[in-house]
Amino acid sequence: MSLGLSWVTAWVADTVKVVSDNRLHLIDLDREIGDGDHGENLDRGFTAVKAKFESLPSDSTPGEALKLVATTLISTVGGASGPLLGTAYLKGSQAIGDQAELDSDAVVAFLTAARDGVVLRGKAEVGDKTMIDAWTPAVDAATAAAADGKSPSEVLRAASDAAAAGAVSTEPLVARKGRASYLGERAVGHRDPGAESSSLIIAAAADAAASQEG
Amino acid sequence: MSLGLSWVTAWVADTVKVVSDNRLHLIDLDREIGDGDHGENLDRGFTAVKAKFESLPSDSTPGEALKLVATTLISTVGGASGPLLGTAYLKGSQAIGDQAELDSDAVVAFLTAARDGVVLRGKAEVGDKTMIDAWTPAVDAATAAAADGKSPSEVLRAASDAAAAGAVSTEPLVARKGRASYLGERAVGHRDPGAESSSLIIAAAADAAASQEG
Amino acid sequence: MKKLINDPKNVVDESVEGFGLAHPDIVSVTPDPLFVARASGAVSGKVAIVSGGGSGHEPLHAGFVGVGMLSAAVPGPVFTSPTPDPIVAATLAVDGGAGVLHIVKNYTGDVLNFETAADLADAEGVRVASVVVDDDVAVKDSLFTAGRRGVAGTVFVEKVAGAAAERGDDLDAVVAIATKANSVVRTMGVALAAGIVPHAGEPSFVLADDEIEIGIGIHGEPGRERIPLEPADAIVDRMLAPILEDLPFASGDRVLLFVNGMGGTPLVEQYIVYRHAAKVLAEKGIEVARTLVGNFATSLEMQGVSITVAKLDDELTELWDAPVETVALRWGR
Amino acid sequence: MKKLINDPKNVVDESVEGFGLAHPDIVSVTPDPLFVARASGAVSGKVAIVSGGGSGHEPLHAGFVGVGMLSAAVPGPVFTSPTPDPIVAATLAVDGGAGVLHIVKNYTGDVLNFETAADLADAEGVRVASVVVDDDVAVKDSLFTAGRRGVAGTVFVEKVAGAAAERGDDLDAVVAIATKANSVVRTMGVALAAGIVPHAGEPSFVLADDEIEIGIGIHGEPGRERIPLEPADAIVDRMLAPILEDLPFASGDRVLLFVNGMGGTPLVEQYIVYRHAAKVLAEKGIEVARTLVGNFATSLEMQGVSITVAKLDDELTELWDAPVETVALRWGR
Ligand SMILES: Nc1ncnc2c1ncn2[C@@H]1O[C@H](COP(=O)(O)OP(=O)(O)O)[C@@H](O)[C@H]1O
Ligand SMILES: Nc1ncnc2c1ncn2[C@@H]1O[C@H](COP(=O)(O)OP(=O)(O)O)[C@@H](O)[C@H]1O
Ligand SMILES: [Mg+2]
Ligand SMILES: [Mg+2]
Ligand SMILES: [Mg+2]
Ligand SMILES: [Mg+2]
Repeated sequence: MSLGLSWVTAWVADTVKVVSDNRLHLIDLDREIGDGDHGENLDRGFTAVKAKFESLPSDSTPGEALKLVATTLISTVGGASGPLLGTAYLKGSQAIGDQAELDSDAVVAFLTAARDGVVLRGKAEVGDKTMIDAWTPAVDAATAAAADGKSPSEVLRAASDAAAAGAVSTEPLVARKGRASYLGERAVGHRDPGAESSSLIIAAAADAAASQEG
Repeated sequence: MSLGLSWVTAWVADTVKVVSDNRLHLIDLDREIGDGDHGENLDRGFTAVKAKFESLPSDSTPGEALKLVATTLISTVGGASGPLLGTAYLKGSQAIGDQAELDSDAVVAFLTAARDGVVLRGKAEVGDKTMIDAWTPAVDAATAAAADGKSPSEVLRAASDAAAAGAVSTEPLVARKGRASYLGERAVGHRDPGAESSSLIIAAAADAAASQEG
Repeated sequence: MKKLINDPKNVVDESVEGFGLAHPDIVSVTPDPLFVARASGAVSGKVAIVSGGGSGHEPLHAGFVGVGMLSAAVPGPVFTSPTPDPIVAATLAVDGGAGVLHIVKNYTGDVLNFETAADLADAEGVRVASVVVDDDVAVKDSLFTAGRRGVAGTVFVEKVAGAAAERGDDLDAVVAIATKANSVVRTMGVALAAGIVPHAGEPSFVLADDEIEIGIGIHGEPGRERIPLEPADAIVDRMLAPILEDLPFASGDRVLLFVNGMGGTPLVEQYIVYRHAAKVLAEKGIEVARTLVGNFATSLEMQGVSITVAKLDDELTELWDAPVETVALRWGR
Repeated sequence: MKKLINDPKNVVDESVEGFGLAHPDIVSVTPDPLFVARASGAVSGKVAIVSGGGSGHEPLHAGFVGVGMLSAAVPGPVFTSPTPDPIVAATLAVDGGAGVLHIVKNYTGDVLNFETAADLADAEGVRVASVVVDDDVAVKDSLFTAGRRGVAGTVFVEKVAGAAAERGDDLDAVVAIATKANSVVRTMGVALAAGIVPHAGEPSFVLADDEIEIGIGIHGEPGRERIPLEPADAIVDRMLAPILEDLPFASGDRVLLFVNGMGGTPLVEQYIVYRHAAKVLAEKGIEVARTLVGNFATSLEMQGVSITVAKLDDELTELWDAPVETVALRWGR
């Protein structure tokens, strides 16, 4: 089965909840190697997205809905993560065009374009201790799953598992991008807050897709 | 007997010593109801006077010598006490003119003009909790002693005793002049540092006169 | 105490030396006796204006030396009046033959040393007049005190007197302007934390974490009352009330509203204070015609602000607006 | 935490509102989305310049809005980059048809939000160029960091770029000037005590009574090294060495020497720092041709200073000297 607008709205609702539930957790992670505002920033952003979605036209395409997420994050989050995540949603939404239903290839196209958008803006590579350490494994796993003929929901679950592992993988790293890069060796031993939040967001996408199937 | 230049130089030497010995005592008094610099100010001033006196011409009149004290205090002490004490010496020196030897009347004239100089500058009255509370009783006692036909040395001893009592008399007062006046009731119970130092200086004058006789 | 200084006893000399090195186009520093004069020297035929006092209030007064404001400033030791010698030297150096006005903040030490200096300069044939600034409404002006202190309002008096001298007013006229300016200016200060005098090494007073001191001067002297910390708007209300009652200021008045940082309070907070003060005045029908916000009469790194309100007439407005070219105030040129 | 504020979350809005109320002759404030533009509005045919970033660095940037410098400033939350919306709004508001230069301090958040804003403004048909300032020699510029931070040198870049725009340079020429200015300016900071972010309520870092942090930025980020307190002259030596080596500056160079207070350090100390810095440069044969001393790029009430040295050629000198009329810098008019 494919994923339509109802998946997007479910994803957004799940994300609002998971970000709010993890607000303090993300703040704590950011306090250790950044400036302690990441949870606050995302919570502010997704609260704004939730409000925007209340007046989303019911005949919107998934792409239109995801573009609304993009523009809202960009105009409310600020800091480094706002433009990065906003660009992810923006480029992802452009990649799926006006399709009303997304198949596995469309899901992969979305994730790939989203990741490429973050790289375009932030120039980070895997291993730089950023959200890319969650996104790139997610894209790779999704691509492989789609090539194996998996359903959109299975593709997102594969992405989500890989993103979670990717977030954990940032712990031993020295940061080469963002505020944490000024810390040098002192960043070692701490999980990157942006990788953690991206992993939570991708997990929410998988959860929402699973609930669509059930 | 009368008092000449050697009395002035002895007085200055005694004052230098007594001010230096009481530097911390005066600082403590000023810390309680002022800004804690009175001992420092006077010590700086009389140290400078001492240096100036090393090149005092030996044919100076007492008036010339006392004028040198005045100008040196004025140009080195600063704060409130510098111009006040400096003016005291200045007006006192003018009152005795070019007399080579000072009799009891000249001593009274010196003290009176000195006190008037402080009043001229500072506008304080007895009871305002200032150095005037030492000077005015000293002048009154000296005037009475001279009228009784006492020697210059006896006149200064009377002045000194009265000044000491005057300094003590400031303790229960609320201040109406100087920095301590901002404290209102909080100044009660503390001796005025300027009254204390003036009493010490007048005592040094009496001691120097006594040593001249001996 | 952590400070960017070398030997505490050289703080003033070194700082003023640095000031002279930094601004040779505007000022020249004479090291002994220490004073700061305009780089251009005495101006023949114009009244000169000299101010000074203890150091630690920068940019007051050296930062106001320059065309259109002070002719010279005499910095004493930190929070201690200078002796008459440097005041006399400055007075003689800047006299242009039309006499010299001393602008003196009302503290016993300052008043006495300037008075003595005036006598001495007078003896040298320079005509000297003095105006004592006492704008601080926190101190009761009565027989029971040394009178109101001179605080941030001094900046206003120095600016308008300087402009009057610049346009060629004679000494009596400049005195009249300075006197009028002092008569229409009122100030009230608040401290959140005291500064530290370098040679003392300890704060002049200690406030608890939730205490502020209302009615503070610029030497860390005790204020009117110590109260619990309140929102900025409430503090501003407390400060403005005695100012407005005092003159009194009334609906229809045009004023200068001057929020002065004490040194350690960021501009962000000063503008929050300004915002509410401006609103209160507007509600009362008092028109804010001119504005000054920033660190102008400081108390080392004291945290706090003062609010100054000065009633403007056409002449004072014109003199405030006149060109000025000093390190700390500069406009019109 | 004691601060003259009302609700911590209204600090920026109220402060900028106060700023607008205080200086209506120079700036106008648009509250939502929040930006500060010149009172005179867009200037037809001239390049406009927009800067911005987190608040808490006042007078940077709003204090530099005015003729001869910035066209608009966009203040974010304290120490947090603004989102693109107000940057776009400011960009569209000040565009006079000749394009807009964004001057951005090098922090990931600032760079990204300005980049996004530039794209969006571009989509609205406004030509936007960006110059990123990265003058802080304390951070290693390498593959292993987000690159040098933009700190006090930003004031220099904004001033000369503003002057270039004012004289009518086209967008490419203004970009070239700003790029050149950034390439010749170097800064190093020291902190004695951190400031307190209003919504955090605690200092960003804590230094012991005898410790200072060398190489600090303007957000209370960690510096290069934490060392025991030393005399001011020794600290200045430590700060100047990496600056002078870096460009490198050499005998015969003419420079701007800019001592910047971080907010909580009195001018007395800033001039003690200036004095020694000037002497060191003189000894090395480097001529201090221009000077700036004061609180220009602050970090709330952080105690500390930064030293900035910029190598001047004739053109940069002329642009530095050009008239400017902003709240924080004003000369020549
Ligand atoms: N150049 C970059 N590329 C990708 N991600 C980045 C980059 N710079 C920072 N990030 C991500 O942004 C996160 C921090 O976001 P946030 O705290 O909201 O912003 P800020 O650092 O401005 O306070 C980091 O944990 C990191 O994952
Ligand atoms: N108006 C005045 N008349 C007489 N004496 C005064 C007056 N004002 C202050 N004093 C004296 O000066 C003393 C303080 O001197 P000092 O501490 O040296 O100066 P400052 O108060 O400027 O620090 C006071 O204790 C008081 O005796
Ligand atoms: Mg952060
Ligand atoms: Mg004293
Ligand atoms: Mg004193
Ligand atoms: Mg941040």
